[in-house]
Amino acid sequence: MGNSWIRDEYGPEVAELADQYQANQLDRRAFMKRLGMTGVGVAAAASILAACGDDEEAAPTTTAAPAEPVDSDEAPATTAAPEEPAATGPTQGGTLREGYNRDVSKHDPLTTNWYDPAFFAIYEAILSNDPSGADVPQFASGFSVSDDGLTYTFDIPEGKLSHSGGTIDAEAVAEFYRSVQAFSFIAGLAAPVDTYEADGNTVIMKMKNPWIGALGPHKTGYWRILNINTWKESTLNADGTLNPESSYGTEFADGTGPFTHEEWVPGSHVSVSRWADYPGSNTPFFENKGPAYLDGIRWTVITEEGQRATQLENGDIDTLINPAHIDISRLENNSDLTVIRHPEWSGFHLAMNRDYDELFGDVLTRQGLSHSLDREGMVNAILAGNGAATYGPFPTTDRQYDPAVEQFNQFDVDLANQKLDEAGWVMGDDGVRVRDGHRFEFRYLVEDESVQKNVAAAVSAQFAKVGVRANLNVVDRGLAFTEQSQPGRDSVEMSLFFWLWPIPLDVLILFGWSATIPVPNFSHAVEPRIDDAIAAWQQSATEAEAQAASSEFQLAWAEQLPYLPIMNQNATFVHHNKVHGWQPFVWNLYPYYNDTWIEG
Amino acid sequence: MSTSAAPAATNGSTGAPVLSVRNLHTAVATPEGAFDVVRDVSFDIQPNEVLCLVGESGCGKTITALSIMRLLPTPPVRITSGEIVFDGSDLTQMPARRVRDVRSERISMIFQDPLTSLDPVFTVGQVMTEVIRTHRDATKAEARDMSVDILRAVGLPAPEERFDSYPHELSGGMRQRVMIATALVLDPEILIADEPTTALDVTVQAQILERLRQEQQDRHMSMLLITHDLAVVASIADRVAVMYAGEIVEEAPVDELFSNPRHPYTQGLLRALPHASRKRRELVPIPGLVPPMQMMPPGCRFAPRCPHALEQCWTDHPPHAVEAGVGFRCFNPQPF
Amino acid sequence: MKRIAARTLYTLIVLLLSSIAVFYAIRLSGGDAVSARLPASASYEEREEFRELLGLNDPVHEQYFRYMGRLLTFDLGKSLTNNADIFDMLTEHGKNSLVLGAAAFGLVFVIGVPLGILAAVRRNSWADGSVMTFSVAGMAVPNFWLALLTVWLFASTLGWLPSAGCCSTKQLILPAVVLAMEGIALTVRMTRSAMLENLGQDFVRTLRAGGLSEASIIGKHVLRNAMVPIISLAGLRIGQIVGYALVVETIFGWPGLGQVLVNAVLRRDYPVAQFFSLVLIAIVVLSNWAADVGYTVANPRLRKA
Amino acid sequence: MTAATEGATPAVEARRLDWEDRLLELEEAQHVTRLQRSLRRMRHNRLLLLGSALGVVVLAAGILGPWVTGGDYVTQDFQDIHLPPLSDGHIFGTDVLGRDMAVRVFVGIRVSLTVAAGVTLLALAAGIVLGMVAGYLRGWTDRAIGGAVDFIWGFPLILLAVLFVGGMGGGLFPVILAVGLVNTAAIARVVRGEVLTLSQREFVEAARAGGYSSMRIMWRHIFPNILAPAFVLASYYVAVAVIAEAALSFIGLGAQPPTPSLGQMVADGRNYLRLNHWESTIPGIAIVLVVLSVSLIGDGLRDVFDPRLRHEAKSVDEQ
Repeated sequence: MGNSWIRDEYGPEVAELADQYQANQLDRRAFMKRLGMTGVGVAAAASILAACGDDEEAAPTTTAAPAEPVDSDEAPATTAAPEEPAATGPTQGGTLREGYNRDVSKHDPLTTNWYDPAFFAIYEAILSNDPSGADVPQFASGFSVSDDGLTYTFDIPEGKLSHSGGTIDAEAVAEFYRSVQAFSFIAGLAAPVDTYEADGNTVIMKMKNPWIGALGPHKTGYWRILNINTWKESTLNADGTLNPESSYGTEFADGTGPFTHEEWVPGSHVSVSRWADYPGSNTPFFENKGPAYLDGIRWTVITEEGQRATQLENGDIDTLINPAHIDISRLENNSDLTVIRHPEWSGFHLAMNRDYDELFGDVLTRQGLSHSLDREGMVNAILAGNGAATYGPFPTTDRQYDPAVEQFNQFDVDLANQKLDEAGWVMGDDGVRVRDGHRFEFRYLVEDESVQKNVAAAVSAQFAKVGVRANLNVVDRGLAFTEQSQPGRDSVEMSLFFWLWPIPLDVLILFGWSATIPVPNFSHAVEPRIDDAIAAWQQSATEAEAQAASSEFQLAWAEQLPYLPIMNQNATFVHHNKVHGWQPFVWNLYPYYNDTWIEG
Repeated sequence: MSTSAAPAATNGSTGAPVLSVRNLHTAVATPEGAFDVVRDVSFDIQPNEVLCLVGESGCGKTITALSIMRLLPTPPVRITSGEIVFDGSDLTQMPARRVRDVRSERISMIFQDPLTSLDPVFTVGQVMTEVIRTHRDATKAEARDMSVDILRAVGLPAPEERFDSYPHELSGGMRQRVMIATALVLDPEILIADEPTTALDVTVQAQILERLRQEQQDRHMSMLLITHDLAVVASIADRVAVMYAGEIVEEAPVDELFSNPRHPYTQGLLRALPHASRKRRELVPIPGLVPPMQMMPPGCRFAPRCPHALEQCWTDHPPHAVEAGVGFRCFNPQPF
Repeated sequence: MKRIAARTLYTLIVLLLSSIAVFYAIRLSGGDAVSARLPASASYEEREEFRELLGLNDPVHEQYFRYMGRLLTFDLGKSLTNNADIFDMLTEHGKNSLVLGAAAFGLVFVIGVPLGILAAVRRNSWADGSVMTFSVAGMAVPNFWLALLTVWLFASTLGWLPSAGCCSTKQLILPAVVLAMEGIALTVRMTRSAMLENLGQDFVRTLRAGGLSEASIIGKHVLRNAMVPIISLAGLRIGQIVGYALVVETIFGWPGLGQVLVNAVLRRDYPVAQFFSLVLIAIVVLSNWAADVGYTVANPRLRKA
Repeated sequence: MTAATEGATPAVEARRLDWEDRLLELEEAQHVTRLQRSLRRMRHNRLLLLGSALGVVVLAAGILGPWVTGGDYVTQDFQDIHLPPLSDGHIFGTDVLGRDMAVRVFVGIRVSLTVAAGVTLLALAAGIVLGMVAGYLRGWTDRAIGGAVDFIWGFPLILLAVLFVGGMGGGLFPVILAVGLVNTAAIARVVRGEVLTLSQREFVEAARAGGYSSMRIMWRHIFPNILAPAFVLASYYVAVAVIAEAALSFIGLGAQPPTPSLGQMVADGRNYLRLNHWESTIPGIAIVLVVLSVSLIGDGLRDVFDPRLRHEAKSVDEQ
């Protein structure tokens, strides 16, 4: 194991512990305990833990070896078959057929609901994360931050074009970012950013306050650069309002990535084809600096869980994002395939609408509910071990994860009953608790997707054991949003919320903030401690400040429970061994396709 | 006297018969066992002769005719013994392929109900053409000419148009003419007509019968006419065979039968006829019912209904006796 | 002429009533595609604004008349979910559905009719027994389960056929067979009983008396008579295939009209759901009409009626 | 029969009388009521017997099964998941959450049968009323009801159910309504036809001539005569209801979890087909058995009671 930087930083003792942890000889709690004995602080311990989760972090080289994911205490060791070096060099041509587990989304960064893998082929962001998680240039050729943390400068190379032939210079990029601020529904993610201005060949981003998280949103799909002129032409009405009948992102897209939008059929597939005039990439970890090797890529939506692995095994697709949990071990035993797992990618949280304060108004009740949940049992049963129980808002792999949250929310049915009794809930004759004439019975909304339905069924059965009746109501995703996002008691009492994001704090703030009621703070929870922690985080100029704010955020969340954390699941990527250069890293949501080629 | 005696030579003709039925037994299988519906039936059809088979419904007339044509619904009905000799060969032993060559080409048959007996989804011409071309090497045009000629011959108005008509576009009488035409188009030696006029209007009945008689004479054809109507018999038959409960009880030239019936059943039938001399055309019904298949009397099958039954009639089966050229099965024939 | 006019009028009324029923039914439970169209973080006000923009807050009858007005000018509108042009969706998905539907419909008759004839001609033989057993089983096995079993056997275990997808011949086989199965089972039974009924008719005896071969009598005359009820039920078969296509297309990931419709109903994508419902209803109504015409052609007794 | 006795000897006369007695005996032996004839045909109808036997098994599973096993379909055991059938304490194994499959299948059968019963009662009641009203009143009423019935009958069932369930939200009630509506149309069509035929029959004509009111004629003369065909048809459409409920639950539009519906269990189990196919195959087999039993019974009853098919049923008996 190459944890050389840990050895350099913390000494051989810590490095050996890290090795043992990675070799699965220590579980996480034992590891954290021993780290504490060596005198390593909590924040540092978390970063070591996070580093152990990813070899790339541990060995920040630029080799394109696949990431070896972290071992949490619940997740079994993941094996990524080492990629055989191809006998010949990259070959040109072919269409990559990729299976994707969710529906595909509209290819407009500014107005899309969600972004699918095609965003990584069609568009470039200003920066990206390299395999070690470091910020590296992508569309920009370089960048710098002022010492006061208030000014970010991005160098824009000359002569960059969009797919339609439009010039993408510094002014075009700045104007694009201003449009994000004006039109993107998700602009709030970068609230501390004040202005974007062009200055010669640079884009200057001015901050309202120094903020450690400033670059984060700019690497996501929503800030991926497009030709703002063609976008405006199609998407804006004469009065500057959004035209919902725009064909941008549905019929055409105008990015700067190595592939051009070809076809988008929701519920079915997306296809892109090589942009022959792609001027090349500034991204250091891409080996291929010119146009893509592939002729095109086609992503097929495979919502039937059981079919995904089968299609890959039968050769109907070449690569796959997220097979069914149950199929992963079988795929790992297939010598034609390589499985790459990223730990605790996304998670399940239970929103409790606090406008029903007779049910969820007091913290004792919420804690009682939380203690009734056997999270580790659910990870093993529902995720087949491909995930980890969570006791706070973050996945344990996050750099800022604070293990102190684990003092809360442990599975203990006696404690659960005790807390509910204390809260004044009296067990009724029919096994349902009652308080002040209110039965503890409510509607529990869940999205129509098999894993989420299993989680919801498991949760409601466990609630039943402590005298709480949660009546499941399964609905389509879009409808679930509607029912969750109404003001006050127009929203449903309880809903399962599935969180898809690998960088939690950036976004989780939106879900626990009093400023975002009712959307997306589906719990309608006003928690002053959480609000304060968010404010502190958005003001934090250093790692230490950020860690402190983040810890407070996590502890407040774990104790006050605006949501019940349940578990996080791993992300799994599988490719056929004839596919080369297809490398999903834990820091980026999807693989890039610049280096991808197909043998034979 | 043996029951398998040959029928008497009952008319003047000395030539060989065109068709000879000998001791025919035809049985139906039921859950209670097999029963003879035609029992020990024998008769000859002479060239150029009209033989009428008479009897009440269910007496086995139609089954006899279908046995000759080998058109029995098998299973459950099948020939159990006997022979049907036509042109030197036994039709009962003939392979199905050769029977098909005989049908229509040499022995034709027409049926009772002209509405249901014609294929509703093909035109008159399509079926006639197919029948002709199955047996003869004819072009479609030739077959059409043949068909139109015969349709005209049987008295169908506007035969060219009718050729392209569907059965439902024709009246009952026209349909029966079509059936006759189809049966005659190949100039068969024998025509079997199973109650050809029962389903028709009274006015049409006479026309059809006249047409049949005409054709039979013109073509020097033999005809087996099945009917329950003695008036029809009187108007057309040369010879008559009377059937009762699956057996032929009396066989005689038509005049002899009407003037001097031997068998009590025949006498009963004749008494049941409306008579011009009687004032109110009153009918004298034959008392009793035909015995059910399961309970055929061991002796004479007519004994339970016979006013002249003897002790012997209840115990012994009467053989086929011949007296003055008339065959009958009766121990105690009475003068009429 | 009168009959055709009455029939057309009836069809129009059916379509009109359907459009109203469908329009209201889809809106009954509330909710709309706006949530799917806007990001999770969109505010309540932003959602309302968007709804206002799309006219979704107007009274339903106003929305209905506006929609029908546009429909009459062949302006099919666009999807709420993805803004796709509904006409384009129709051509794209309609083509796929047509291929699948035609394949299934073809299988129903190519397999069902000969098996039914076989069973009728060899009545009470082992062949009849196996065909009828197959037919009973074919009707008792729900098609979604059959779909799973065939995928499990032919795709997962044997690896002979792809488990899903569109639109190669190999990918067509499983969904077409599954979609056709119940129709085959029913057609077998119907063909058998129609053949038996006609084999017992008097005209068969007449044809036999005419010396025709059994091949011609059964293969031509009896079959043609038996086709009358079979054709008249073919229209209902189409209706059934259209209905089951909703399930089968979803399972096999076949991007046809059924899949689009199910997704649109679930997402509350009103323009898509109502238009595609109407399309499917129109297909059913028209196929019933076509069956009626076919029935008339096959049955000369009705031709001049 | 006395006409034939003139001049007969006493011995012959005795034989004749004896013969007549035997004839009467035979006739009496053969004289059976319609019901007896139907029952006899039922006994001879092997499919009906098979269906009834199967129906008893299915009913027992749906009624006694939950009762014997306690019917707790919610309890889960995360330690014992995906157990194959015949495991300790779980004869049908367990599912992804470690729930007992046997209990879930039994309760699922009960759900299936409940939906089928609801659909059938609805369809029978509404179908008979609509059919009778249309068939008896004729005119505009008939045309309006007939048009509506034709419209619904030609509508693809699954599409109608998808719209209904989509409109009313998931659950069993909209499924019952949607399927019930289609089956109502099927029954109303037949009832209407029967009423039209019956209205021409002598006894109705006579009743009408006798000045009885329409209500009385409908109730006393027509209603009893359409019950049999309506019930036979309804039994035939029970299978349709079972399959439709299963299909809708399969695509997530029927019963809500954790209420076990067989279609939903097949859907849940499909992800584990390769690991433990029983989770999908056992509920699938249960659906087939339920459908098979009700459709065999329905087919059998139709053979027995439907006069148009009597001919065929009879000749099958003769073989």
